[in-house]
Amino acid sequence: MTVVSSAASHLSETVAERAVISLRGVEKHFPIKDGALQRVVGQVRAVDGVSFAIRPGETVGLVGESGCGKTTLGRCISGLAPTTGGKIYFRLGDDAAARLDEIEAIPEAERSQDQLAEIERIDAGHRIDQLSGPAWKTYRRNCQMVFQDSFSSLNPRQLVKDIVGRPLRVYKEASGSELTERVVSLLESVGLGRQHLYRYPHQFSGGQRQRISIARALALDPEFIVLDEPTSALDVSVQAQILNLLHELQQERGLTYLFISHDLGVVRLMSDRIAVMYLGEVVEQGTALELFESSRHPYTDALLAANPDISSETTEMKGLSGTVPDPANPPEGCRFHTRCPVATPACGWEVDDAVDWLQTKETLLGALIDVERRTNFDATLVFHDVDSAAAVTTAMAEGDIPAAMKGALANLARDGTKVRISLTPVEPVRLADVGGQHLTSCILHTGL
Amino acid sequence: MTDVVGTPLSAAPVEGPLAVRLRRFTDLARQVLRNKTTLAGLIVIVGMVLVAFLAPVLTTPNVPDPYQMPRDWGALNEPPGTPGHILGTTSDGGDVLYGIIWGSRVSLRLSVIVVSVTVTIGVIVGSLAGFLGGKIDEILMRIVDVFLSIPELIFALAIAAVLGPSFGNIILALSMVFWVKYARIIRGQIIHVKQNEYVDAARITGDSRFNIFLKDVLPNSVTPVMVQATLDMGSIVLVGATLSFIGLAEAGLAEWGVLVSKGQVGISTGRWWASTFPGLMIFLWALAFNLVGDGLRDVLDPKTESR
Amino acid sequence: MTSTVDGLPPASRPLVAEVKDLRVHFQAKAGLVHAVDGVSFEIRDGETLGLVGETGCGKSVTARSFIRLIPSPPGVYAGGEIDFWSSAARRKGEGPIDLLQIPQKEMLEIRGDRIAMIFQDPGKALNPALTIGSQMSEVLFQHRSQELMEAALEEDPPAILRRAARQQSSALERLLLKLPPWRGRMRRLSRRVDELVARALTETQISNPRKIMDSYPHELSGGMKQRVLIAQALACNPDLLIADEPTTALDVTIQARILELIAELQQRLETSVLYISHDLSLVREICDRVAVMYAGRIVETGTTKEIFSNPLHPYTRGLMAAVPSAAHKRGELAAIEGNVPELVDPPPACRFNSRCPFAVEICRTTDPRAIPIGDEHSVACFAYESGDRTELPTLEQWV
Amino acid sequence: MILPILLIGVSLIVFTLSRVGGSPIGIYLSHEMTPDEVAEIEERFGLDEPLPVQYLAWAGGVLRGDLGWSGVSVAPVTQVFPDKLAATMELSVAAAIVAVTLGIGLGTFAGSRRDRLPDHLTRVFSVSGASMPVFWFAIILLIVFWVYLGWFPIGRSDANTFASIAHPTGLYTVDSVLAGNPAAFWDAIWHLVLPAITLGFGTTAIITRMMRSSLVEELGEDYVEAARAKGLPERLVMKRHARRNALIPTITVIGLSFGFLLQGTVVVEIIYQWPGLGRWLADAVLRGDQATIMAYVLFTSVLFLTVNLVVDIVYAYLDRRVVLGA
Repeated sequence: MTVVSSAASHLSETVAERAVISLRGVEKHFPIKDGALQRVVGQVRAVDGVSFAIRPGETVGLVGESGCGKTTLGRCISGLAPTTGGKIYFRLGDDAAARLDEIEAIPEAERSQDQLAEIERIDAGHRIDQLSGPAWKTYRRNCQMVFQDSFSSLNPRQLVKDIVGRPLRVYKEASGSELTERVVSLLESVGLGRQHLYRYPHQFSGGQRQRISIARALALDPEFIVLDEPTSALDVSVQAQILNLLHELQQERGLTYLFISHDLGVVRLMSDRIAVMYLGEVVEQGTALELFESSRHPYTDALLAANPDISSETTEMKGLSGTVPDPANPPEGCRFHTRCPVATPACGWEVDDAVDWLQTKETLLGALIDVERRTNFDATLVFHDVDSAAAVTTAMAEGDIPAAMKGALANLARDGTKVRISLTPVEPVRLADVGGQHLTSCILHTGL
Repeated sequence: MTDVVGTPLSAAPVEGPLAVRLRRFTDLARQVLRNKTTLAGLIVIVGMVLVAFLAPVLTTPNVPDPYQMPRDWGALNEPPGTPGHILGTTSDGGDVLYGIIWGSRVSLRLSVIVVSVTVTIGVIVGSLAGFLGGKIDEILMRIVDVFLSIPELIFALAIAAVLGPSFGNIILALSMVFWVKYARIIRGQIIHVKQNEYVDAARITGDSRFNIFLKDVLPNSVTPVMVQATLDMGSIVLVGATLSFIGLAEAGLAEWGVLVSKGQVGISTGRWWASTFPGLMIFLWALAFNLVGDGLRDVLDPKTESR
Repeated sequence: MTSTVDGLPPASRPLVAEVKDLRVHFQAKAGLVHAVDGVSFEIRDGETLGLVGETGCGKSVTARSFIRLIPSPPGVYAGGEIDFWSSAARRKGEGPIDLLQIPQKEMLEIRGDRIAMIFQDPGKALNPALTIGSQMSEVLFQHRSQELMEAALEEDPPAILRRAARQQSSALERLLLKLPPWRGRMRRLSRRVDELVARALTETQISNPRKIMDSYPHELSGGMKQRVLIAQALACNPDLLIADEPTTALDVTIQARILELIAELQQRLETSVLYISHDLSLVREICDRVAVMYAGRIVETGTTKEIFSNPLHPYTRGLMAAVPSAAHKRGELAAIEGNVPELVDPPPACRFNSRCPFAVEICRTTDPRAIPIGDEHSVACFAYESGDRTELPTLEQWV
Repeated sequence: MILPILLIGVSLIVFTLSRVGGSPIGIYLSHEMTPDEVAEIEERFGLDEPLPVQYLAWAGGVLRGDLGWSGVSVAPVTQVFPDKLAATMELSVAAAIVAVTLGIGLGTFAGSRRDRLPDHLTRVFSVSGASMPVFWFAIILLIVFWVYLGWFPIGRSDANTFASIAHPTGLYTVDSVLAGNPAAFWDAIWHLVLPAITLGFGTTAIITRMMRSSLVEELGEDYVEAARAKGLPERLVMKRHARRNALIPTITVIGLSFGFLLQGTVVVEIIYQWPGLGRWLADAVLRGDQATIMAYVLFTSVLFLTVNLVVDIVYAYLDRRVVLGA
């Protein structure tokens, strides 16, 4: 839990003595069901232990490729999806956060009654899945969301006035002509007007629909808005309009944003701080400037290299090999090691990597019959015939496999058609500070 | 590739909410009626419904029960064109035209009752299953599956046979069988609609589950039910008439299926009319509702052409 | 990545295709939609031409017109021509053919053989019910049946086998082909095709082609599917490759790999590429020349260097300023206000006039023409019409 | 996996119906019996036991092949069943063959010529098929082709022809082929034409419609465009890509429309005097013969479920994305 402490305490850059949202080891696992009885056979670890805090008035960018868990995390924060582990706090004071850090540093069994009660008290007041009554209402009103797809996020059978005015109606803030006027002023604040009150969503262009979504999110004058890819479905010229609008609204109303996007250029422009996600985990986080000027994680480097900047002339685009691994069975050690161009033997090489390597050797893969797994680092590969087993052993021993994997290979022994491989086991990587509130999980930088 | 964007919004005059909703409706209606076959179907329906309503005016009602065929024992097996019996008579002197006119009343009653009952049950069951999900969904859908395992006519026939021959029992039997389809349709729709982000957006506003269901989920789920109900207005008469043809209605009822059954005996001796005309009415009735249902689907629900 | 074919500078290379005043209209309820409305550009041998524009500007319709993939109705080729010089024709010194005029049979011979296409969404461009191998072999059977027969069969194979190699077998023949005496030869034929398919897959750096060939599309990742589609497109070594936003559906790190791959293959096979994209920064990376489209027309063409260092058309300038970059301050992106105009029976005018901050009277009443600015640059804007060249305000002033 | 649940559910429904509809032993009772005699019969049939016990006893009987006594045929149900089943199967299979081939053919024809004349004509055909009362259509065909033109006979076969060959399978077309008797074969076919057309019409309409709409949908898919871009001629694009994939959803509809076909046999068999299960059922309905009705319902459901199970397997074979049992 030290990760949590470092994350939470280091993010107290701004002077305010509370965060808007604090994540402490948040997990969201989806069960995989199979068979007629729908038995749970595994877990997709969409979000797997994420901790950071969002301070009042700032924009935190959450960036990553599809399937990395950023949207799921956004849905957890906005209360749409229940978490399966960890805690999300709303308006958690810094002193309370510090107390939590202290108590959680103590092993669970050794905590005193008082300490447990204290956690319980803090949770009851701030943890979003334990809020009720007025506290829940305050959270609900102050945490709004704008979705990616403006087609599906507006009810096609409601008029703009009903869509934008709905939050006001739910909280009985206004009715009748007052409601209409409030809606008009909301529409005007997003660049629409009175003439749009009685229209259906389908009568608007994509950009205009996104403005309606924003107006709805603003209706209750919230403190915090989750922006889930708000401009990914738009053309650049319209995207520019919306991004400008969002910035303007933030200046006027002192809004706090979580800006989720796969587009580095957009995130860089909009965010004060950025967290980079890969396969359910945050691999690096820091200020926008830090991250872009001196990134400390090869995955961030890869994203930057793959995303040319239009203003610079001489960038060479570079991609990553391989595909994102299955989030139901994430790699050991650093989850990025399977695609990492600078992976070392200590990055978490495991049996699955060896099997994946066999995939590229077509003739040998066909001969593989079974994998007898002792741990993720130690297994026996059973082959169809002795020749294949021998060929694999030679290939592995003579460095046909990636150099880093070879470095991790602790033992390689063949017995007839069986090849036993064992690799050096490693611990899971952790986020650690590398100075200036810049956190990374890459062992090349953390030295852990 | 074919997205040609944008009506210039500022150009249109500002309309009030009522006018906008009304125009949405009239636009839809105009779109539906632009199709000539739909229009033809609608005209046939209007005609038949008029006949049903005007039956006591168009004919002299039989006493004591106008739904029983009057018997003219002096005119058995008269061919069409006979004075007083324009469409001929049956083997026991029933006037075919009278049967057709009062039969439309019977059919209208049958389809309206069965469709409204089955839609109500179906929508309630389907909504519970689709919106609540989980175990309730599981149980309700297994029941629905069991009901769907028996071909619907056979099922209705068995129920009606058990209840005893009467047209009321046919109505009851059909109501017990036909709701299943709607439950299934509405559940599927709801599960689909629930995934839309506007439902999430409504949850974020903090609205109650029930309100979300009522404002966001249900209104966006009912279109296929409306289409199916229109089609069923026709097919229920088809199935009902089949049951009465087999002999599950009261004998002598002025109902199209009963009349076809009655006339069937005479065809080998060339007396074609007593079956042909009432059967034609069943066909027209079903055809008209099928045409209108298709037209509605093309406009309201173009993605799901048929299932 | 400016490629040099025969060491010639881009301007003097021979033409592969020349589009002249292309017009493609669609019949809609509201009227005739002028989706492509007088588009002219040229593609030179071995170059990559980027066709950029936003949603609905007609770039995809233009690209599909090369192989006449526009469904008709509602689409109509309302005018213009697309001249095409195949490598064989050029070797023989023959003139171009007009792709819009040639008979359907010739068009079928060109599709997939001389002009190939890769699509935006690799997930949808593969038939979910057929294996990768069988889908790829279709191209080879279609365009290489003669070579296949020569390589795998005897001198003069019986008609039933010839028909099989051309995919013309009837159901009965397919049944017969499973029996001796044809079965063995049929197997030789399909083995030969499999070899070619495997080779094509290997070209796109797929390390386990045999396994991929036996897979169904849903078993592959998006990046892998796009590789398969590229392999399929390049299987017959086409003269022109049309890439319609081939990486839009992919993640950036995968996108970069796919682009590297296309570039590498293009260099090796000396294929010309028409690259359709909405992403300016991508186009800048990979294209030799760029044509910018807006609302059915080309507003500006030029070498990538020219266009990006000296954009002339107000739309091009606005578009570039709207892309977030390191140079931007938050809240100061240049947004082009307003929306794309309706293209139903449009009057003569510059299509951009309603959104252009510099529009004057003539922009609203007259179609602009392409004005050459230097050797390798032309722009369709009245601001550059008169001799005295009332220059537009600079890019910086846009914001 | 769901199949047992459905079978149990159906049997429960059938059992309930047979208990609701008055006494299941009505067929054995007569007015002259004393209450004691009635009670004795009730006891013999276990009617004094609680309902769950009765159900288990009944279900056990069904599993052992005891479907009760058919009052209509004055014989045990299981004894009269096979002959009637053969007659009905011959008719429904013939109708299904007509419906599937014609439906897929017409659907493809219309779908590939969307919004042109053939499409409109096919639509007229399929809408009429869906609106046609089967019994009336049968009568009209009879009036025209039997009464006036005299082209086709009614009934199942000519009496002399029937007597001339052996009937090991009960399917007369098959029997005549086995007997090597072309005259008997033609007789069987001749008798089959009208009922099969009548029965198949509605199903053809359903299949045509589904095939057309799914073909139209497939033709709009990207991979069809991609197939064209490969240079494949339209014939191959249609055959290997569009039609093949359009068949996948159509297969499901074919399975479901088999129910439509089965229920159609009831009236078709009445009108064409076809000695099959449907006519048997109609007789039973008129005479209140519960055992026969319930046996029929049970059998039809099992058959319907089996057909749909087969359809699911075919579906999974055609569409590799589907995993069976999930």
